[in-house]
Parts: sequence; structure tokens; C-alpha cells
Amino acid sequence: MAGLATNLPAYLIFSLVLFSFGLVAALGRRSAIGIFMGVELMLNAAAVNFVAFQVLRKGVIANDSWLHGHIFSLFIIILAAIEAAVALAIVLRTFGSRQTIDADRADELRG
Amino acid sequence: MSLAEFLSGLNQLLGTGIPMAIFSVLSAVIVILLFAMPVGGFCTYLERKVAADFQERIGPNRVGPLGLLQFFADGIKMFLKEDSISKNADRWIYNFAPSLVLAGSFGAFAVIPFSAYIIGTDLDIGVFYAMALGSLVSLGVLLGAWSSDNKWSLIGGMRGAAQIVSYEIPLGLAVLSVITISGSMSMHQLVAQQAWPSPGGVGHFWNVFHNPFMFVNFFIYFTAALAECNRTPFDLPEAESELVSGFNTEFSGMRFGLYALSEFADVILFACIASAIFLGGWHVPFFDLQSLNIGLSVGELDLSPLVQSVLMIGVFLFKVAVLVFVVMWLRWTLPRLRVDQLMNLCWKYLIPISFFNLIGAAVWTWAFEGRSILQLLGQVLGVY
Amino acid sequence: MLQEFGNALSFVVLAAILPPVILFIGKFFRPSFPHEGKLTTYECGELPEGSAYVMFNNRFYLVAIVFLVFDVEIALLFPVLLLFREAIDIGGSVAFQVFALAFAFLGVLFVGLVYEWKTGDIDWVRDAADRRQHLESQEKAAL
Amino acid sequence: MTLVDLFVAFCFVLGAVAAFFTAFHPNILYGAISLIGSLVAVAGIYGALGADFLAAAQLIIYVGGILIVILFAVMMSEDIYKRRFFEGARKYIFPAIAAGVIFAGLARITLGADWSDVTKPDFEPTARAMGWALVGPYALVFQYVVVVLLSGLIGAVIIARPAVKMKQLDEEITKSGEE
Repeated sequence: MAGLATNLPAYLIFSLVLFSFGLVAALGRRSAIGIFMGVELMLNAAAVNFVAFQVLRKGVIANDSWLHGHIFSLFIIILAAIEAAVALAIVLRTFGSRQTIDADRADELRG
Repeated sequence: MSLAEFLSGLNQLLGTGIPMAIFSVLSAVIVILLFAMPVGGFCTYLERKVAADFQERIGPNRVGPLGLLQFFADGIKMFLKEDSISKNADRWIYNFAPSLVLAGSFGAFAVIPFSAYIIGTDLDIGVFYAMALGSLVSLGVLLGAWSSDNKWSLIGGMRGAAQIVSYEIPLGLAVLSVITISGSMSMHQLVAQQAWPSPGGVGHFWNVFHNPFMFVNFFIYFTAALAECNRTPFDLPEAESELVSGFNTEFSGMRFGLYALSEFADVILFACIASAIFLGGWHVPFFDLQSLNIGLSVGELDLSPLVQSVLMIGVFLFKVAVLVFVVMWLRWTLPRLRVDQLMNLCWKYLIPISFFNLIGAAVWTWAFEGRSILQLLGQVLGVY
Repeated sequence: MLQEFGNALSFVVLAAILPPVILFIGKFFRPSFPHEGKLTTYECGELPEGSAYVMFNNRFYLVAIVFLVFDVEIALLFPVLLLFREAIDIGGSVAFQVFALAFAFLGVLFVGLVYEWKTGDIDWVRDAADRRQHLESQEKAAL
Repeated sequence: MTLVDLFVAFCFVLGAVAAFFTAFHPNILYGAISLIGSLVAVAGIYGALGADFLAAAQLIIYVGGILIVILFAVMMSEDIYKRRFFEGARKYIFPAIAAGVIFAGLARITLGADWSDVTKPDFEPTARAMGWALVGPYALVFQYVVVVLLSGLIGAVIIARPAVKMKQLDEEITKSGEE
């Protein structure tokens, strides 16, 4: 437990746990929002990895004074936000026409 | 210098070996329990007194001298009233929502700069951190309303969340223009740069008078802050006439007291942030408080910073009091907006105006290398 | 720097545990007579029927979507505009670069806002019937 | 055992437990509520790693934006209290196995590697450095992201537009076409 804050494998294992729960949620959940929440968890797991490597492995990347890890995870957060906007729009539209958002039932190809 | 370092500095003098963590919790207790909550409670009394003055009646004067202890009596009454949770309310979220709301509104008191020497904690992302915690409040309102399984509170909660959420954008753009001008996010730096302009100094006087765009931005910030705390022209979520006091219909006793306290804490918080980043925090026109020097000193400890700090806190709290009074004044003058007027005001007026103000402020700082009108005037008149 | 975060964290933690503590302490002092009438949700006296989870038309969601995009825009603009003052002191070309970058960003999203405005999506019209009447009034105004 | 280690350990446990409930809780709303827990835990970890701007950005965008959208969607779409039963554990079997295999494989790799050259984090404010990075090497990405933002905004609004409005807009287009 000592030195947990600067122990890189601990962060990797945590992000791996987050990723696997996200995967289970994405594959197992029936409703579209459940799938979307799983995807959010997976994105968060990746972002944690980027920041952990940037902070705890300084001097390995070429000129790492540019905080590449932080920028990557910032863009992950932003693209997850845009994805959330479009996902809500799709959920809205499927709910409008089909009264439910169970992913299994949305199987017709028509509009 | 953060409050915790100030306390631990005091501790080194007394020699007791208390670790630093205790002091950060102590600083939190001092700012929240001894400043935010009492002043929040006192505001309820003040609001009723001010309202009484506007309507030429006396207002509460039974409890204690001039009714000063009224808020204390209200607090005890709410503490002792029964807290009935309705049968099919969602117990878990029902209890979780108030702590989200309170964490959002009281947590942001950490970055308020009371004086040059006293600040809860001088985060490098001070203003951004305050906005981040502000977004927790909208979540708490939504969850609290949704979990009490009452049609009115649900509609009130949805409206409240939509209103708080959409007014965060003009708020953010106004704060952005302040950051464009002063080039730093930490509250201490933001206020330190608003000193009275002196030849060598870095101050460019209050941000409100920095340039015309900033003047308009202050009013946009104030309007958005009013909408953020559901205050008067925008108090749609708790509209008594339509929604039976909106999202807190189902809350009784102390739970309702907590929501009311967090609403007042929001008002004080936005008044503090507005007076810090727009009205120059502890700075006084024509005179720099930090250069005030009183000869007396106890032992080797020079007392003048202490006296300066007290004066600065007084100036800062005076500005906060003026802003809070204006908020209360608005409550008894302006009618309530309809939902579509409220949303149109935000999306069609406040956001475009704050867009152009941001561009204007940036062009101004670029053209005059960050100097304010006052500094330019000083140069024209050859003062410095 | 971590000490600063520690102070900020202690503020948030204290504020978060305040409500449960107060409500728990109050439990011993508060009367508690759960009576059938008292426990049903408040409906101005009548018996509540149907659950509260009624659906809404989607103007709330349009606001949430547009807010999300503009909130992201503000979060991205914070670090860039933070440097503006510093870039001015460094020199004209750097300042121009930061200015052009930030306000191209702002301009593109302002186009999005204008699009919303023109197609009437951020009009807070209550529901389909009002929307048709809203559109007819626009046409009359246009003639 | 400094306080930071304690805090990071608490964030790990909070994040893992919240992610577990997000995946497995029968009621979708409690899944969304526990998603708040894991997002706040990740924000705490960013703070412990010294990425202060990221922690605040995570709070503003995720907790203040995406979760509001998710909660609106959840509240609108299904009547949570009708279905209290567990939606059949059968459908969780395959994903759980797949995730378990991936977890075991990657965990073995990470624990196998030698993390000797881990450096001490030097805690400097990151907001200004990220700003210079966004203006410097990432300037193109910065502009690209805004185009993605715009397309996402317009796309989402077009999809979410109520059907009745689409008919009006189509009529307007056809009418203007005839003139």
C-alpha cells in the first residue's frame, strides 16, 4: 500500500478493472443507454492510462514537456461529450418511433 | 497563502505539533461552518427584513433584539420538524441528492479570496474549479426532484436543471473574458491584478472598469448568476404559484432547510466570485491597502499585515453585502419570467452578446497591451 | 501543490457529509408519526394517481444537447485564452496565433448557434400544436 | 502511508465498486447514479496525479454535462419502477467471460513488466502548459475538434428534431423549390 500514489501498475490495474466493467456493461446491457454507459467507462479507463503514463514516466517520450498524455485524455473527454449528444439524439428518435430503447427490439432496417 | 498555512504558521509560534492535515480540515470548518452557514442563515432574516422595508411593514422583530435571532429560531424549528419521506420515494437517491447540492455550493467557498493573506486554498485553477463544483448543483437538483416521485417536483426539477444548465454558458463566457484580460486562473492572481494603477505596479484597477466590454460582461455574469441560483426574475423551478414550490415540494423539515441554505450559499458564493473577479476583491480605489503601515508590533511580530488583512476582509465583505442586497432588491421589483422568455433570453441574447464581448475584450487587451482605460487616461494626462 | 488539493478536498468532503450528519442527528429529536395520508405524495389534497414518471416533449433534450456542446467549447477555450495575456507580452506573432486559433474556434461554434436559431430549434415552443401556430405566426410576420 | 496514498486507494475502491454497479445493477437509473461515483473517482485520481485542469474539466464535462444528458434520457425513456426483476443473468454470461479473459491477459502482462524506471511526479500547474500544447503542436487537432463539435451539434439536433417539425421544414424546402 505504501507509495500507491506513484505506483504505475496500480493505475493500470484500476483502469483495466474500469475497462472490463465497461465492456460487460456495453455487451450485456439491454437498453441503449446502458450500452452508452459502458462505452463511457471504457473511455474513462483509457484516459486514466494516458495521464498515469504522462505523470509517472517523465523523460521517456521525446520532448514530453508538451504534456501529451493530458492533451490526449482531454480530447477523449471532449469526444465522449459529443458522442453523448448524438447518442441522446438517437435514443430520443428511437424512443419517439418505437416506445422503447431495448437494443434487441430495434432490429428493423427501415427508418 | 492559504488559510491552512496561516493556521500552521500560528501553530509553529505556539509550538504544538499538530500535523498540517488537521489545519486544512480546520480551515474548511472555519470557512464553511463559521462563515458560509451563519451568513447564509442570516440572509434569510435579512431578506425578510428587506422585503418588509420595501412593503413598508416591520418584518420579524420578535425573536431577540430587532429580530436578529429569527434565523436561529427558524433553524431550530426546521431541525425539530418531522422529516416524512413519501412511501414510493426513492430512498437512496432522496438522501444522496442534498449532499450533492451542498457539496457543490459549499465546496466552492475554498477558492474565495477574503484578503491578500487569507484564502481557503489558492488553487492554480481557482475560477475553473468553482465552475466545476457549480455543475454538481444542477445534478443534485435533478436527482432530488426525480426521486421524490411527485409530478410537481419532477417538472420543477427538470425546469430547474434545464435553466441552471443553460445559464452556465454565459457564466463561463463571462469568466473567460476575465481570464483573457488577466492571464491567470488563480483567484489570488485575479484579484492582485486589480489594484489601483501605480507607475511601477501591475494593477489596472477593477476589471469592471477595465474596458467597456468588461462592463457589459459583469452584468451578463450577474444575470447568469441570478439564474444559476434560481433567484427572482428566474425563480421558475420554485415558482410558488405554478409548481407548488417546485422541486422541493416533497421536502419537509431539515431537508427543506438544507436546500434553502444551499440556495442562499449559492447567492453568497456568486456574490463573492463576482466581487472578487469583477469588483476588485479587497482593493480600494485611490489607495493600496497593502502599503498601509502601522508602527506597532507585538514582540517581533509586526501587526500591520494583521490590521491590513482585517481591513481587506471588511472591504471585500462590504462589496459582497452590496451585491447580495441588490439580489434581494430584485426579488421585490421584477416579475417572474415565463419559461420560453427565460430560455430565449439565455440562448438568443446572453450567449451572442457574451460571444462578442469576449472577442471585444481580447481585441482591447491586444491593442492596448492589457492596459485599462484608467491606465491609458493616466498616460494621456502624463501622471505616469 | 498537493497540499492545495488537500485543502480543497477537505472543503468538499466537509460539505458533502454535512447533510447526512445533520439529518442523522436530527433523527433523535424529530417526531416521527408515519401516517398513511402523510406518506402519499402531495397532490393538493387529492389522491395521487399514476406515477410521476410521465414523459416530456423533447425541448428539454435539445437544450441538454446544445448545452453539452457549448460547455465543451468553454472547457477547451479556458487553457488557450489563459495564455493570451502572456502571448501579448511575448510578441505580436505569438499573440496573433493564439488570437486567431481561439476565435476561429469560437466563430465556428457561433455558426452552430446561428443554425440553431434559424431553424427554430432553440425556440422554447411548448409542443406540436404550438409549434405549428408558432411557424404560422412567423410566416405572417414574413409576408 | 501518506494521505495521498490513502486517497488514491479510496478512489480505486470507489471507482471499481461504482463501475461494478453500473454494469450489473438491474435498474438502469441506479446504473447511471453509480456512474457518477466512478466519474468522480477518476476525477479524484487526476487530482492525485497532479492533473488539476483535467480533474476540473472531467467534473464540468462529464458530471455536469454528460450525466445530465444520460439522466434526461433515462428518465424519459423507460418507466423504471415497472420492471424490478433482474433482466435475466443469461445475457451477462458471454460478456463476463470475454471481459474476464481480457482482464486476466492484460493484467498478467502489466504485472509481468518491470516498472523500475517510474519517475517521481513533479507537481506543477498544468493548465498553462496544456494551453501552450494546444496552441503549439496540437493547433491542427484543436481546430479539427471544433469542426467535429459543430458537426456533432448539428447532427444531434437534426436527429432529435420532432417529426412534426421535419414535415414543416420539408414543405418549406419544396415550396421554396417551386417558386
